[in-house]
Amino acid sequence: MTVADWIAEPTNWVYLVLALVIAVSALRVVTSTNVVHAALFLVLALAGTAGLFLLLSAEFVAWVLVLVYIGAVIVLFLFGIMITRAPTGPNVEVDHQRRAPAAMAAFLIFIVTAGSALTAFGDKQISNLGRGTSTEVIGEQLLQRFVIPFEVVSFVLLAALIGGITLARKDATPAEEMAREGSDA
Amino acid sequence: MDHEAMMALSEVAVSLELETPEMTLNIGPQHPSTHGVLRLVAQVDGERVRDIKPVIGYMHRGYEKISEVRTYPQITALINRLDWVAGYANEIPFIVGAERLMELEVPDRAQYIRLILAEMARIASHLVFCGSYPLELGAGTPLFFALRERERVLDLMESVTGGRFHLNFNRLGGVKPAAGAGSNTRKDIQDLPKGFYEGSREAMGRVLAVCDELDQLISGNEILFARTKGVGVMTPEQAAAYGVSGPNLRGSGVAFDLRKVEHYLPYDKLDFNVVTRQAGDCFARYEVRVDEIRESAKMVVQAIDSIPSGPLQAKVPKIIKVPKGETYMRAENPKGEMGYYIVSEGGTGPYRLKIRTASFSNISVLSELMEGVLIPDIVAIMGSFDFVLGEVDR
Amino acid sequence: MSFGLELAIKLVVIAALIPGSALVLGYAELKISAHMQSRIGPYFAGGRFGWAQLLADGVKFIQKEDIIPDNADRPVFKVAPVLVMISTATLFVVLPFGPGGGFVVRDLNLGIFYALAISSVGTIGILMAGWSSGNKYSLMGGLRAAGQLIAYELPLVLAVVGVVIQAGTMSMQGIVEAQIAQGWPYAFTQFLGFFIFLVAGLAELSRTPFDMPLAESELISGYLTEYSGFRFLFFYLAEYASMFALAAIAATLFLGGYGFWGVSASWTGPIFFGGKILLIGFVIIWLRWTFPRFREDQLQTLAWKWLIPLALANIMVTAVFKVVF
Amino acid sequence: MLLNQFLILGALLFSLGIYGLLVRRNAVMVLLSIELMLNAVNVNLVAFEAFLQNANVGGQIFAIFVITVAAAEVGVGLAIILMIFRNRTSANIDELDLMKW
Amino acid sequence: MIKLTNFAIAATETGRAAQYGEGNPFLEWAWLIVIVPFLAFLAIVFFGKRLPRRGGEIAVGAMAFVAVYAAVLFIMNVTGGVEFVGDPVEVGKIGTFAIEWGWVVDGLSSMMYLVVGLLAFLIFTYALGYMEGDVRVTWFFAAFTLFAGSMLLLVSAPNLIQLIVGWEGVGLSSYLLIGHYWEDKENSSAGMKAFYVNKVADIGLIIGAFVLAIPVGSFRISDILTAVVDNPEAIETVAMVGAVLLFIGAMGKSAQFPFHVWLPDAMAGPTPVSALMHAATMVTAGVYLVARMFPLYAEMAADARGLVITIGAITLIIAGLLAVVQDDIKKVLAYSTVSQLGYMVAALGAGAYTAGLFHLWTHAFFKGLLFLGAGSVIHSVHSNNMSDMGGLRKPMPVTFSTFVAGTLALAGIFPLAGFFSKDEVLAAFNHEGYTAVLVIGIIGAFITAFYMARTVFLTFYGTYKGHGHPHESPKVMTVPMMILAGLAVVGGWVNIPGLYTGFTEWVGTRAHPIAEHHAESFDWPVLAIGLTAALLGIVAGYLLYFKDKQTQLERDTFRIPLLWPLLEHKYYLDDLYLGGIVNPIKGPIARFVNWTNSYIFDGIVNGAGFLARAVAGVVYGVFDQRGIDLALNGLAFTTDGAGGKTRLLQTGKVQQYAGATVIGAALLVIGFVIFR
Amino acid sequence: MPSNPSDTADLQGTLFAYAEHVADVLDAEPVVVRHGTIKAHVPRDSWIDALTKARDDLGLIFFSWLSAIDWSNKVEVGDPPTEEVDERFEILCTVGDLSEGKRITLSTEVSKDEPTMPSATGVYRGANWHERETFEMFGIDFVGHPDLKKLYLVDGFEGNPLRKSFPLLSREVKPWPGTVDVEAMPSTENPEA
Repeated sequence: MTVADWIAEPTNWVYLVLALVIAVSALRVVTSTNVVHAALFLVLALAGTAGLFLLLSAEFVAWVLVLVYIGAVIVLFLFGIMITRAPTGPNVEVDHQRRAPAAMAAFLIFIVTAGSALTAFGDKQISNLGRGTSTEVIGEQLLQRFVIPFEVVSFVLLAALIGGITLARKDATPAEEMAREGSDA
Repeated sequence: MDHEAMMALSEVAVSLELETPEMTLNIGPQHPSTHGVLRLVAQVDGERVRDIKPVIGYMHRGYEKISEVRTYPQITALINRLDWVAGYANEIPFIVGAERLMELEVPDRAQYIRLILAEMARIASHLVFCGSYPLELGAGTPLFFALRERERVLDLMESVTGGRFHLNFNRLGGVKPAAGAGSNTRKDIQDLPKGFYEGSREAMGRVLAVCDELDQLISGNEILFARTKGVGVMTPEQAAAYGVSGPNLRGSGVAFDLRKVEHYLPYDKLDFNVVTRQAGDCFARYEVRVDEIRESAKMVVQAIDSIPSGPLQAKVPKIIKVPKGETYMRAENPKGEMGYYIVSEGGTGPYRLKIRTASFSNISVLSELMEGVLIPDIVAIMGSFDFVLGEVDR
Repeated sequence: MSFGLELAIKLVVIAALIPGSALVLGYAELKISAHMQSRIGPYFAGGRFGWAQLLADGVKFIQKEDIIPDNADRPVFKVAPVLVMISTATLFVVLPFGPGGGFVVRDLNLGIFYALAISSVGTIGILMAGWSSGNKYSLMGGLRAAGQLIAYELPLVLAVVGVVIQAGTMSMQGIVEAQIAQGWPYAFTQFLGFFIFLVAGLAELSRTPFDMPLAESELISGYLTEYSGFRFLFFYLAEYASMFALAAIAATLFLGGYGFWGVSASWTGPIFFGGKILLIGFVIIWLRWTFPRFREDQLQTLAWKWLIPLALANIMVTAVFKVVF
Repeated sequence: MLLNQFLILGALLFSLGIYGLLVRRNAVMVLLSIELMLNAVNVNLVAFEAFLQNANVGGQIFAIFVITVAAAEVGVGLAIILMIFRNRTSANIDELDLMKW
Repeated sequence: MIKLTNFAIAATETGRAAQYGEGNPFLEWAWLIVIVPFLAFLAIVFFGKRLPRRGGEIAVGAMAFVAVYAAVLFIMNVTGGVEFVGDPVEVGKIGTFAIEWGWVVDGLSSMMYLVVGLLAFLIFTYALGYMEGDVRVTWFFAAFTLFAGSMLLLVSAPNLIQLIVGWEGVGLSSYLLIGHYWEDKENSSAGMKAFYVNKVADIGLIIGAFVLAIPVGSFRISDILTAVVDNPEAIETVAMVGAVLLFIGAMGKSAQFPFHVWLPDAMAGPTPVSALMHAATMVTAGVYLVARMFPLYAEMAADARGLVITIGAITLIIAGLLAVVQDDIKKVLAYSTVSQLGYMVAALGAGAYTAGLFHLWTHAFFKGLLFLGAGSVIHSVHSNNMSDMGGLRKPMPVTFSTFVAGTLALAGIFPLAGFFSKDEVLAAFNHEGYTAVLVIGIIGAFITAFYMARTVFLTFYGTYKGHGHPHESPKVMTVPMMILAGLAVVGGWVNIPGLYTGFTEWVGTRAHPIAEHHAESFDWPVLAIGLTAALLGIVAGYLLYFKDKQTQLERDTFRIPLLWPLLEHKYYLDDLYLGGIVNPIKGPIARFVNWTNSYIFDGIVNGAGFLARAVAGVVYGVFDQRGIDLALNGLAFTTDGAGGKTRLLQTGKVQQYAGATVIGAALLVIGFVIFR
Repeated sequence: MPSNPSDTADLQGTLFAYAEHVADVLDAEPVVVRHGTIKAHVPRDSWIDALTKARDDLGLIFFSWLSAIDWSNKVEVGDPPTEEVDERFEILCTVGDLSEGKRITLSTEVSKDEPTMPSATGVYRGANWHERETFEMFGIDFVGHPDLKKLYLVDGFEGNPLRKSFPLLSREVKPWPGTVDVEAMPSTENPEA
């Protein structure tokens, strides 16, 4: 497949735009110096990903991504950031000094994964996308073939719920807290 | 409060506050629910209030000092501005106190007129509360219902005195004669305007009706219960220790009303109940006020029915000099006990005038009640005390 | 008519409908609240009945100076109202105003799911607004809003699940058609779901009695405190437009949408639909001017202890009925 | 569309996530990077699903699982961060080295 | 010998009409007996707190239902004989083994239903009064109901799995109840002890169940027993092992030596718990198990019976001796229970099926009664110790009279219940030729009478030594005691050799491959000796604890030099367990870890350091003067640096670890690609 | 008491009887009844003692107010006293009951040279703000007050406004025009007024 062929496909234009958005915002997620900005860029990256999923006619997953990821997870993130009042100013050092080794490791991973993908799949095409995946099929498969993982995931969620509450809840009364702070100081 | 807190207020920058887990929240002095320029400095942990300090003084006008260079009639005009929601009621204890020093005998008719106006002022004040308190809790409509009837009451007061808020209608030894009235007027002719009795009866009927409307609209509302019942509970002991008086005190179950015990206007000739509620919470204070409106409306009608005719003014010299002496006179005002300690050295003005206002004592208890509540409860508790900053700061 | 042209026309109509619906509901709110409070309400603007009041307000908002606080995080501050507006506007895509392809921009297979997913994005805009204003009241308002919206998204979604189970489809038109085929709207069978949907919807709209994020007597105006001018106008429009959208979704899901006791002619569709939307809009306004607001913890209690269990029970019962009958 | 164009995007996202994971000091930002990596996985799963056109749509279903688990992970992760923050008034991950020698 | 065609076999042999119960609604619905307590448990847990008696009424109601239903079943059994197995419900499968839930109504189980239901009802009623005002009364009744329900589940089991489930349920709820007052460390550790000891024994039960079930191919007791009778060679090889293992389980629950140590400690629980545990539920489970599997012991594993009877005899005597030295009134009764269980187990071991069960039956009544009486006393004087009691005859007449009735019944005085059952056990020993055991049994009878007399005299006679004013307990407590006292008197009259032997038939409808000897009349010599021993015991108690005023004050002036300390320390068994088993295991592990740490690891490190220093010293000495400082320092620097750097690898920083992992993984993949 | 003295002969009687009771309980000297107000003088040293007795023995649990009077012959504002007075601060505190409307005003004196008082916050918690106000207005130091700082005035404010020696500054610049009621308006000398 030549580049010209590739360009000729209109969906690839859409892909290109989305991929650009995703890549740039992902880059900003890991480079932005402000936590809130990083989280908001993640929203953008996720929204782009949802677009990709629509492109791959995985509608249900796309909207699940929006509903759960953007609607809940990121909100939770922002909530957590604002509640902990973690340093959000731009002057705060949010990165280590060891950027170079980290970048090297990341690059290595990229080479490995991208390289293996390239060697393994060459120019395999994704085609026959017209049909889309009906939600019915997903529902049926979810509750038949994949019912065990489904249950496992629900238990994980339940455990996470309980664990989250247990961890985050404050047990000490203000007086006790005061005493603790005093002894720390 | 101090310079630092002011700085903190101006530095709304969230980022600078981030290192502390607790946040200082400045409520006021410019805030919709502080009834003026009260400022609350709250240490909050999320929505939970750890510590709260009321800061006052933003409209301190030095009335006590000014009074030392004023004559008694001038002071009467001045003190109308203390509790501006019920301006007329502020005059009563001062005037009565000064009359006691002068040992003046005030004509009965003047006393009745004072009583009618004082009760109307109470109705007007309580109606403002009954409208604005739900508003602070988020319900906008009752305000309009309450203010609609308050207008009627204010109209009546205007027809008698010519003023709506700051009436300045009392004179030492009586009340101001209506324009053109002589000293010996007959009932229904000159001293009170034409149609005042009928108008009052009708207005009081409407006031009673609006109380029922308020009950239907808001007093039985589950959300109002949830917001006010059990919130900001004040014990009678707390109330007494802080000098909390008036409807707030009666909301804590103490049946104490200066109108019954202080013998300053012909209240003993009227039939009325002292309204109390046992709970001591915000809802009790609200309910007490609604019921007091009813009682006052009935009192106005009774007073109109039994008002004697006669002179409006005792004989007083042209330049009033109050004999040497001291007295403390207090009265049951809409906000609670208002009193004046008048020290006279025989001059045209007092040597020293101590103004004891209800709101000042009433809000001093706030920081004790608000410890550990949620931010919305601050508004609920603060609103339920029905204070006016003009009284607090004087 | 070509596909592209049709789509363009639809989009234009929708683009006009968004501010239009906001104006209609906003005006209705002004007038209804006024009459509930023994007032007349807007009277002069536009000559009669003050019909142009909101237009005049809009012009005023646009003319106002655009103030951005010094402490604000400028880009976030600017994007927030746009994001809220987008999440509201995209809701209109799936609203079915009538039967067939002509009365809906795009009848998605996952219509209602799409609507719920998209509407949850607005939360982020609100959090952004609250955080970026650089004001404690705004931040608290934003946090309250986020906590509230997360808490009430669950009962909202769960209430919809009952309808989806009964209709067997997530397509908005499909749900309406299922109600028309059944003969009576789902409000009769899914009355519990309808109730939960309305309550949770009120909370999602942050309207009284769930307006704690804005609570002017506590938090001044919450996350809106620092907004003025046309940015405030965006929030304002978005509020009424999403009120319209929510009423429309409720009408679609529970009141039979464009159908009326089995009638589903294409030209009557928008009329019935509009009528039902206005009916629900009236209820929302009515509640707004009647109730005080809850406290934050009471709100969470209501959601977690009452609405969610009720909604789950509703789903169970519905599913059982679906399987049995 | 090529399969690889999605896979390479996924790889890019994943390695950016790795970079963030390694380089961030703030624990919340580390979590954000992990989300990025999980999202890369989702891209791959859905792309493979579209490529294979399998009848049991396992790719999409597992993408949903990943999203769900990510939600759980964020919940617990944030709770932990909240607790750490409370105890140490810092959310910096490199100050959490109690486990060193 | 009749072939076992079903789990339950025809009862024709007993001369009564077989009633298979098909279609009889009472039998078809007998599962209610098991389910109702569990439903009551749930109801108490969820709604108990809101009720006026905090959930006690639900418990009592449920038990009343069980008691009435059990009585109906029992009467059906008495009048017509009942053999019924409910259609099992398949719950799951382990391989080819079906896990089922079913219920059995036959002679044995209907007797047990009645015992459990009736005693539970009476004791629950009693507990309403006893537990009033307790902080966790709701939870108490919940666990109590669970206790009774588990026992019923166990009794109703037609297969070993269900039996094990009920068995463990009983263990769990006993743990909960013994540790009811968990605020005291002692009480909660008593609960733990009971649990642990039982768990150790349960291992035997569970392995035994599988050992038996695997060759047979089914967990159904009927299948196993059928195989025992029909097809002995199939399980010949495992029968002995299985029987012994099952018996180990039974030893744990029935507190047989050497597993008896938990039972006295279990007195830490509230008295109603002790009463129910000793009278009807927990400790009888082991006896029930042996009885249920009796064909196995009778036919296949006759050698195992030797073990059973030995254990029973040992338990009988040592527990009886221990009871003599106890000061805690409940512990006296507890050891007494252990001793009586020894009788039952020994009787079963001797092949006297009916005698063992008969003793279980009578024992349930009088031991329940004695515990309730003890509870009443404790409730009144607020102490468990007899040294704080005395002279309670006057203030607590009802308690006194009922307690004396129970004492006489336990001592085996004619014509109370214990007389008949103990006599039958002793007669069985005699008949089967276990003379040694017979002698032990007679000595045991003497000891039993002696310590019970001691208890009565110390508690109810003499002068009051406690604080406060003792008072009679409320009606809700005394009425159950009176009912039980009546039963303790008449309970033995159902099996009088020569006159009326109905009990033999009632429980004997099931396992009839056993050719059991039934005496036509009393075994007069044994009877005479046994009764004499009991009377002598009472007389001895009278002399020592009533006549001798000194003992009234000082208690136990007679102390046999060697035996006494042995008994005071409970034969040093607890010490043995702690010192011989727990600590030796605990200690070495700890020591080994410590040793490894301090010698091996430290040694390596220190050795390396020492070596490095030595080398450095040599190097320094030899080369330093030569002026090769540069090289030397370089070397030292490198060593130090390498060590320091290596140490730095463990930074505790997650991200560095993660980075290393990532790079390592990437390198591994690259390596695979290159070198593949 | 109504301003008509004739109505209230028996009221006066009860008032005097109560005043005697107060004098007994508080050990106060003198106790005067004037114009319906009972005023009991107590020495400064037994101030807290008297307040405690008033609260506990007389049952006057309601704390109404606390303030002071600056008795001075040289005044910057208003009229001086008609007679010569001792230079002193008089501390006043009114407490009452919550059933019959009884109230007394306690009074004590404190010298101007060393204006310190024991704080009444230990007896009546509500005295807190009143004492703060008196502190800033008169400069009287309340020993033992938990939080004695300015209540109304800004931090940098100097002087004690309610002292008679404190001039009313605006009046210095421009006399109050309302005095025309009493004496001639000095308009000729000050045309801007």
